[in-house]
Amino acid sequence: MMFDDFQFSSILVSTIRNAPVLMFAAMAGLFAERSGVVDLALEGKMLAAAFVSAAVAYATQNPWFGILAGVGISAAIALLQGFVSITQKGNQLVAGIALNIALSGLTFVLAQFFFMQGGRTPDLGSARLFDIVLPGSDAVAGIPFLGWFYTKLIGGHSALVYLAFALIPLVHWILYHTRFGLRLRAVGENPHAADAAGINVERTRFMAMLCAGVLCSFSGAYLSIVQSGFFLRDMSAGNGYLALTALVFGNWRPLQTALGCLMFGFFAALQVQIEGVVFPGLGKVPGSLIQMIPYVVTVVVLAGLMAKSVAPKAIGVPFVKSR
Amino acid sequence: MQPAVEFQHISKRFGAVQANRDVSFSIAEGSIHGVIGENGAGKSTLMSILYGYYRADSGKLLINGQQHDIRNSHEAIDLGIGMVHQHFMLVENMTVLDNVMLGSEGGFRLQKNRKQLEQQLRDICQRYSLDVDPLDKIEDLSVGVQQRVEILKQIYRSANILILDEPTAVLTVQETASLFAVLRLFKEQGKTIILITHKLQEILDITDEVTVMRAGTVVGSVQTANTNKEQLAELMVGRPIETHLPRAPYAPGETVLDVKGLNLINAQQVSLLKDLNFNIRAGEIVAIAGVSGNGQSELLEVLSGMHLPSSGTVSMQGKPLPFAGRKDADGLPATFRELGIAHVPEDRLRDGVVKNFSVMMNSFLGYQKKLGKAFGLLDYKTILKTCNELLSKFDVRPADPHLRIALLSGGNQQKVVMAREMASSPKLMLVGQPTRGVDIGTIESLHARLLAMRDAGVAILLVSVELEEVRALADRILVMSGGCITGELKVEEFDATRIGLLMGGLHKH
Amino acid sequence: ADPKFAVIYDAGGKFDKSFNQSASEGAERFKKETKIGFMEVQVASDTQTEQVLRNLARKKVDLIASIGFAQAQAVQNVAKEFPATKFVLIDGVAKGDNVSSVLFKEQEGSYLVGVAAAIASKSKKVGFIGGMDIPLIRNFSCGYVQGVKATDAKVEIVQNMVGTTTSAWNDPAKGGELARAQFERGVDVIFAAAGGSGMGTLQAVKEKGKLAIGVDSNQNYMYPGSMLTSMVKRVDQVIYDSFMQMKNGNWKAGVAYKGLKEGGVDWALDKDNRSVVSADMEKRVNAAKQDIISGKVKVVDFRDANKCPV
Amino acid sequence: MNQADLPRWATAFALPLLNLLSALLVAAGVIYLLGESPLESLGILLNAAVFNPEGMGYTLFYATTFIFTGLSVSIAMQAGLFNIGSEGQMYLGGLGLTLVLLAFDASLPTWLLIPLAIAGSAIFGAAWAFLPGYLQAKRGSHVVVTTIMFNFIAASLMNYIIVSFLIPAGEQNTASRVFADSAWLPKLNGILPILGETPLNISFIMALLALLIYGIAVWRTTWGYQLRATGLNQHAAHYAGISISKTIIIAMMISGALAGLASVNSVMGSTHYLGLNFPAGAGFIGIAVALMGRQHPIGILLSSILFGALIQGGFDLSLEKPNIPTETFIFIQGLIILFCGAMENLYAPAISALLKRKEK
Ligand SMILES: Nc1ncnc2c1ncn2[C@@H]1O[C@H](COP(=O)(O)OP(=O)(O)OP(=O)(O)O)[C@@H](O)[C@H]1O
Ligand SMILES: Nc1ncnc2c1ncn2[C@@H]1O[C@H](COP(=O)(O)OP(=O)(O)OP(=O)(O)O)[C@@H](O)[C@H]1O
Ligand SMILES: [Mg+2]
Ligand SMILES: [Mg+2]
Repeated sequence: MMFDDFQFSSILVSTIRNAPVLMFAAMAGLFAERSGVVDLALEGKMLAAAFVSAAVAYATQNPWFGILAGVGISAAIALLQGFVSITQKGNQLVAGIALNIALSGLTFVLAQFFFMQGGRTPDLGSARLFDIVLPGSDAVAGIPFLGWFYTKLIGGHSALVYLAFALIPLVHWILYHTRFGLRLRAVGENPHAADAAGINVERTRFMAMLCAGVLCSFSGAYLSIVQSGFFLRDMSAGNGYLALTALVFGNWRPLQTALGCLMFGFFAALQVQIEGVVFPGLGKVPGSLIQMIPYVVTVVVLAGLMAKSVAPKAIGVPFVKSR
Repeated sequence: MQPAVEFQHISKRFGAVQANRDVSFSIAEGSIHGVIGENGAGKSTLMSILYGYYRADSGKLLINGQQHDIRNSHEAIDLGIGMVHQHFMLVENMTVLDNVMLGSEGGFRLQKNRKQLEQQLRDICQRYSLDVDPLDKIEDLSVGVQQRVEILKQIYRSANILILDEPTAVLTVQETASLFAVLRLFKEQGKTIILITHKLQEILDITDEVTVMRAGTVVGSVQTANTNKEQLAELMVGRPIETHLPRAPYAPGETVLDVKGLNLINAQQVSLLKDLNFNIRAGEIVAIAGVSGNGQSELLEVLSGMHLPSSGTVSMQGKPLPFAGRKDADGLPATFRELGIAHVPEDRLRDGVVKNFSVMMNSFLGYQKKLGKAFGLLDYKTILKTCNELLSKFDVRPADPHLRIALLSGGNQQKVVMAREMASSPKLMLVGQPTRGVDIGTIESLHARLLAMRDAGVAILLVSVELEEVRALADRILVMSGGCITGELKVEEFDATRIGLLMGGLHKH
Repeated sequence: ADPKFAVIYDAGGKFDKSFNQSASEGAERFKKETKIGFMEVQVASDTQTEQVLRNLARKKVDLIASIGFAQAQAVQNVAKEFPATKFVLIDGVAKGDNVSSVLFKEQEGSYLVGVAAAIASKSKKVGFIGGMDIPLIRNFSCGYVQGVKATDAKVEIVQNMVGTTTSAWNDPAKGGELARAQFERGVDVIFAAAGGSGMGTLQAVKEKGKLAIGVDSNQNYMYPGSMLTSMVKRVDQVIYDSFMQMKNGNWKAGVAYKGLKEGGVDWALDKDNRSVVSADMEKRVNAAKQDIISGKVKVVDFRDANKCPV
Repeated sequence: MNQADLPRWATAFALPLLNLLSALLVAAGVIYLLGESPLESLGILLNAAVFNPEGMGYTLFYATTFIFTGLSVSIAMQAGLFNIGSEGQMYLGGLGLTLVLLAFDASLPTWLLIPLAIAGSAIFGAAWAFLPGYLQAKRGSHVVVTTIMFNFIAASLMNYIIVSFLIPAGEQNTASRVFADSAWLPKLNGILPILGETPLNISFIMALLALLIYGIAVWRTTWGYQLRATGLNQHAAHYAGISISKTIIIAMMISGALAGLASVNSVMGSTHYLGLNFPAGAGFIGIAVALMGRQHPIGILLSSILFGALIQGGFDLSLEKPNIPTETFIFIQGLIILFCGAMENLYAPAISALLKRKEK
């Protein structure tokens, strides 16, 4: 294969398809972590939502019911996580990892119990979420660039993709221009100050966890009822951790975090494209080395450009009214 | 007239510590009421109960004659109670505006309210002569200004009962004066103010009535007009306080520390220390006076090895300190300690102690290398013995070496740090704000120890914002302003007005 | 008494829609026909394999089927300790007088589906998606490439692997994404040898109305109309036969290579892909099959020299 | 109401026990829903993992690996670092010892070969942890993120190395060749025949030794004091003359070395070859072990054994009860970590109230 086979347009489209999984999860993490609760359980919530969404969508043959059920379960788990790390003041890292492990096992066991297909749900078939074709797509499809731009790049994705991108300004607005956002940030930065200002720290954190649960569920639903069309064990495949990385990378700010997600999506797409490409001088780089690209880039970027990321100050610390 | 606040038989205990025991007294409406007492007497605890931060184990709380069970600060705020805490309760990475707004935003969307509030704050600042820009970020502000933000918050929320827990501990004389001006305005408006302070002069200056606490109980309430410093001090401590400490005549030895052309420029290219030149001789106390934030902290950090200077030389007993050829100060303080430099840091909670270590584990922080035996094993038996000696010598309460140091009151933590640094028998002692937030009984004993060290021939550099302290301890006084030394005088020439001018930066070289 | 049987699946698990599943189907067929049951278990690590093997041997199981090359070493160790127990190992070779090692000539079946792909492709670009970059998968891809090139040297092949950890077999989202990326590059027929991740590929292919080739078991039924064919690897048959031989007392140890000739691999043609396989294609693929069986065409095994000739 | 009010026996034994029971109760519910008897299952599990000596041998064999990964995570935590990279460090540690063995197993005598291989695993593990440590210390890059990335990178790198260089020609298995007998770690069943055919080997003794050294180093030495001070308050540590970056880098390298040592048990003690993905999640279980064991040597030992028993017993149970897939035990592991590691105070109020009532 030649170097000219390398298609930039396809990389961009692929980036847009890859990013939502990370974007939902990263925004979920953003709510939790800006409120001071480390959310290592993104992975677990994603899996749970992916399973429940797929199972319910299959049972009802309606993707929207699936998404709704996914929201419910993910929110419930987030509240449980809240109970452990806010009410019980338990170690938030432990809570997160424990939930990930437990849900990785439980989703398999349940999927196996109900469907008997080795921890897989049946194919959703028509109960998958359809791709939206923008009005007038046929008309512009033939036009060079514009056609591609309108029908492939910004059009032809599922509703969840648009929701993911719409979240960026929305989360920004909530965080910086609403009462909830102000309180959320205060609680994550200095809960004692917030408490002294008459804010119920625990309630605010619970609200944040609820947001995190809801957002994270879309990530799971996207995996199972948009990208794959069924649930498979451990299908989150580390995306929850990658989303956290994007969050750190984006300094816990919505716009930068979304950029981080897009960057990961981009490198994943790039990696697919350069597999098997003959580089002048280098020859064919082995696939397993190309798989490293997104991770190496992250490390390099973290070490170089964005060395100083500043976490919310109270992150990981349960709020205890004491010295 | 009905009292604004009435405490009835309030008790509160933390584990083994009875912080408040059957506390009863009342505060008249529209008055300024002082509360004093030694470190750990239970003042902050009592006020925290009033503000809903803690809940009393037993007892009643009456606000304007009505019994209330205040479960959280939200309910306290609803009752018109406001509190300015000992440690500021501000969100550092937010603006003044957002901090004031927090908790009383007036609606879900902030945009419109932000505009309104900004104007309102500018008006308030003008009316009360508070110099604060609502759009500044807290982390960029000096402590004095942060204090004003706390006040601003209370004005905005129109608190009727205002609790101030040691508001003046970090303020300069001028700042204190302007704070008091505001408090007097409040009083004119009929607000009730509760003021906790360790500075008896302030009690005399501004309060109407004062309640004295000791070991969790109230030992008495008196009308301010009918009392004086000595009487209050005796009530507090249970014995008369010596205000004039004896000291040997000034007879300095050879030069211990010699600073030449010292400069410090930070990453933002701001010059924090400008061409400093001074020396300290054995057996003298040199005090640096100045408004905090004028380079004193940085000077201490450089001299203790925590920070590298940009240029200049510092010699210790004739030998230059090993700044040269280093990229950062990582690990440097250890070298400095070996050279005989001890350091009591200004911010003890941040730098001076590891909060989650026990008192014993903190009692050798910085000197851990000295204690390692074979294979670096620590000799806990000796450590414990030494620690117990220090605790009893410095009268740390409670004298429990295994207690987590965070559970000691601020004053007692300070005693532990002082004890540790003094015990290292240094040649040069750097002391930052040694008595900040410390009660007068303790101040007396700490001062006595510093003077004894001086008499024993140790060179001491004291940084303090308290002019009283500077006067009581120093042999020579350097005044700093804007990173420069703006003047030097002997203690005999002490003149508060002149020092005030020098601190303001009106220097003549 | 009836002999006792057991199947040990590797990390992919019984329901991998791939060779583990195929093994389980063979055992089930045996069970249905003979009413003789079997034990089954899935292992997570190489240490566990040995533990289970020993455990089963102690329980006096007569024939243990170990699925997957990762069990080779463990089978060899335990077979030595329990000479009375028989073992059948799929995809790997273990020494021992009581071990039957069965290897498949995946390259031959892959060659056939390569031929089909080259004929079916309109864009003259075909794709391959593997789970992990390991010799077994490279053997699939290498046979496939040989078939494609032999049919039409101008057809290009785009290849991708899903990942480098075990989750590479369980990442349908990535499997689908790789497929879509290959479409963008003009590919219109994809051969997926990626376990569970391949499900995502087949799905994406169905969506975009392109053609996919299944692997291991006959996957044509999954998306009739968009499945060009499947490269079947008859693990089920091997297990079934082996169990039967055991029952009938004519079980034999040794190493067996199962290619087209032995019926170990094949391409699948049934009602589900009838509509997409033209008569010409059927003829040419079957001709290629005959050539391989007769030895006229020799398909290179990647593993012989860890090298692919094209 | 907090732990401080409770006597030591309550916080050290009663609370963890109650939490463990709660986790098992939830697990019992799930097993019941799957259609099996929880009590019978527990019996099978205990028998397979504890009462049966060979089962116990396997339990301890798995525990050995977890002790090392648990120590790896713990030592980093003492310095305030959350090392998620033990998995990758263990993987690389396996490469280190394999390279030594592939090069020398034919030429060197056992007494030299084995220590050399062990050193190889520690060195490779430490080297793999060095960069995240260095970047954290000097560039402030979050060690959590970099170690996660390094896990992925390790997986890719090892895949490349094993597949391209280590598989012997003509072999199917994605693994190196089997090492010569001289490189096999002596098994403990030589001394204790009751253990039967378990792979439990001398690295278990090494693990116990490591626990002891860890305990002494962290709590009894100057170095440990400096490590903990850095972990608890970096400002104070700097003030105390402790070199923060040195402490962080060394802590990470020791952490990596310990993770690397975890590979000794699996590779030299059991499989005798380097297989693809051989750590199989042991690095992540190390996180759970460290958290549940509160970074205390005894805690680490006990929780390692608990996880070893779950793996061993669960495995046997699912063989006997086809309705209970092995994944059930992944779920139970999670539950136990959740209850014992994150909700340690769940029953504190109840116990406290009980004690108060008794006093009166
Ligand atoms: N949350 C707590 N947990 C345990 N002990 C506490 C707690 N808060 C206060 N104490 C203890 O209660 C006693 C009273 O503390 P408090 O802070 O009220 O004293 P204070 O009079 O404000 O002292 P200071 O003048 O130093 O500010 C002290 O012995 C202190 O150690
Ligand atoms: N008097 C002593 N004699 C011997 N060893 C001691 C002594 N005091 C403390 N230690 C050792 O030092 C360790 C830490 O002591 P320290 O007082 O710092 O406890 P800590 O930091 O509060 O620890 P923890 O987190 O376990 O509560 C103790 O667990 C013990 O092993
Ligand atoms: Mg106080
Ligand atoms: Mg105080």
